[in-house]
Amino acid sequence: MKINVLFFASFKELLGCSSISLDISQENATIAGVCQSLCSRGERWKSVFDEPSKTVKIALNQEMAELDSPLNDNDEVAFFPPVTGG
Amino acid sequence: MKINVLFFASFKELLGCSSISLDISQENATIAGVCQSLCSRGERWKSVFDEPSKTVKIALNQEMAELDSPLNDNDEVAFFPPVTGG
Amino acid sequence: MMRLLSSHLLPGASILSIIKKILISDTALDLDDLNGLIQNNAGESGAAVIFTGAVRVSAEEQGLTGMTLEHYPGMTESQLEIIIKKAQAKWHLTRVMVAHRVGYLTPGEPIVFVGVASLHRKEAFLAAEFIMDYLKQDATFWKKEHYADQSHWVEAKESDREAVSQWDRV
Amino acid sequence: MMRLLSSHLLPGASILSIIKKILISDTALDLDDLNGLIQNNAGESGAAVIFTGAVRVSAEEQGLTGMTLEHYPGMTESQLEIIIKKAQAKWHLTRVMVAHRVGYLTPGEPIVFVGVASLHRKEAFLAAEFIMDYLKQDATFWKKEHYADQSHWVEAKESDREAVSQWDRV
Repeated sequence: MKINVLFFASFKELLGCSSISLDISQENATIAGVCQSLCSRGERWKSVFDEPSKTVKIALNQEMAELDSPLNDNDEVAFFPPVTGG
Repeated sequence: MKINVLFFASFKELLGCSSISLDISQENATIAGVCQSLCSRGERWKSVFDEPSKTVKIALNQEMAELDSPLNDNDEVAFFPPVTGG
Repeated sequence: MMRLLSSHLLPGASILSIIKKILISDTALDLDDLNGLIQNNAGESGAAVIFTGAVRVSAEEQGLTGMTLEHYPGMTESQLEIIIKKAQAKWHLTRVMVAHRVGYLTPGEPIVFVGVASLHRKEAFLAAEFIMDYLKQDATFWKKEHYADQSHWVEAKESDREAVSQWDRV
Repeated sequence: MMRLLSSHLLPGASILSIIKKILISDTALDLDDLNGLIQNNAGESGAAVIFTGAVRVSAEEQGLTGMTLEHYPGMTESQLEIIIKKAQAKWHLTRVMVAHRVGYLTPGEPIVFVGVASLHRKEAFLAAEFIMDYLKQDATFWKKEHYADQSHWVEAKESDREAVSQWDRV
């Protein structure tokens, strides 16, 4: 299934990437599966997505989500640091 | 001694008077003495100043004061209801 | 006639210059001017909180045609000075502006403006609310409400006395 | 470009028409306009509280040349909607306006505007502070500070998490 992945703020800068389209197999269809897939892209990616810490915030279809949240085709997953607006 | 007495808001209206200059004897030189003197001016005055209730607020020289506050020549005494600004 | 009763800009403090103003006015409060004094602070403050109270016409005041605000000239200003000093002793405030209307007001017109600027938002919120609560209890203003067929002086509210007693805990 | 994301005026409620607006803007916030929307309420509200946060240059930020604000379009707006709804469930608010800058800002420029109008001042103070606290924790904005020789992303503050946890008690 196709998952659209977004990166914001320091993650976008660190990874040099603001969005990416991933193909995820049915058995890997959780946010943890997305993280695993991202790790294969290199050391920088691994530093963020291999056992992501509490400072990696996750949204699924624009609502806050967890590593074990299940995914459906065409879902939007976003990774970002804790927010600092206002 | 000469005491300048001011009335505000509902008191000013009830008494039909915004300020009055009183001559107070040395032995009557407290705010209670002023109240006593004011009572002699008629029934309406008596209704306010004969045993003034908690809703009669008193200021002496523009600071909050009590019935037993002592007075000096040329002091300014004000009587008013609880404030309702803002 | 707008009378500025106290205004001082400490020249020594370049970033944290303290501006403090009290205004009692018998003409309409110019909210744009007052807002600007607190909000346009050139980055020295970061946080600003403004309270405005206006002549209200809700269910309770149906048919209100206007309001007269009376005050005790001299005492009002010194009471407001004391309130602002108390707030400044509790929180670091870079700007404070308190303005209050007197005279005849129509529904919707602003009665009171309390604006504070500070480095941090919590201080700004607390200080603005503190100043309003004490103004309601201590500043020598009185309101008279006018309706088509009658007028009456507004009575002081118990809730306003309770609001002030909360601050003992802060 | 100023985008008004939601704005509804309920026609049934003649006195207590509810106005609610969210604005994310990549150009300067027009504070006069925003203030007016909350403060000029024709007597329907009585009390209004406005918070503004600006790019600060105090001791901590000496040498700051500017700031970049990034956000997550779509999610930001829905998070703000949720926050405003939570506030409206707690307090009776007649007007709510939340505006936030994105893009490049210079010192002194406003970043955020939160304005609420209500019948009573306590509700207005609580609601404005509540919305600011939750905006700080939940709205998907990120700040990057620029200095002459370096730039860095601002780190989230523990104090902002604590601010939100207080509201469980209200």
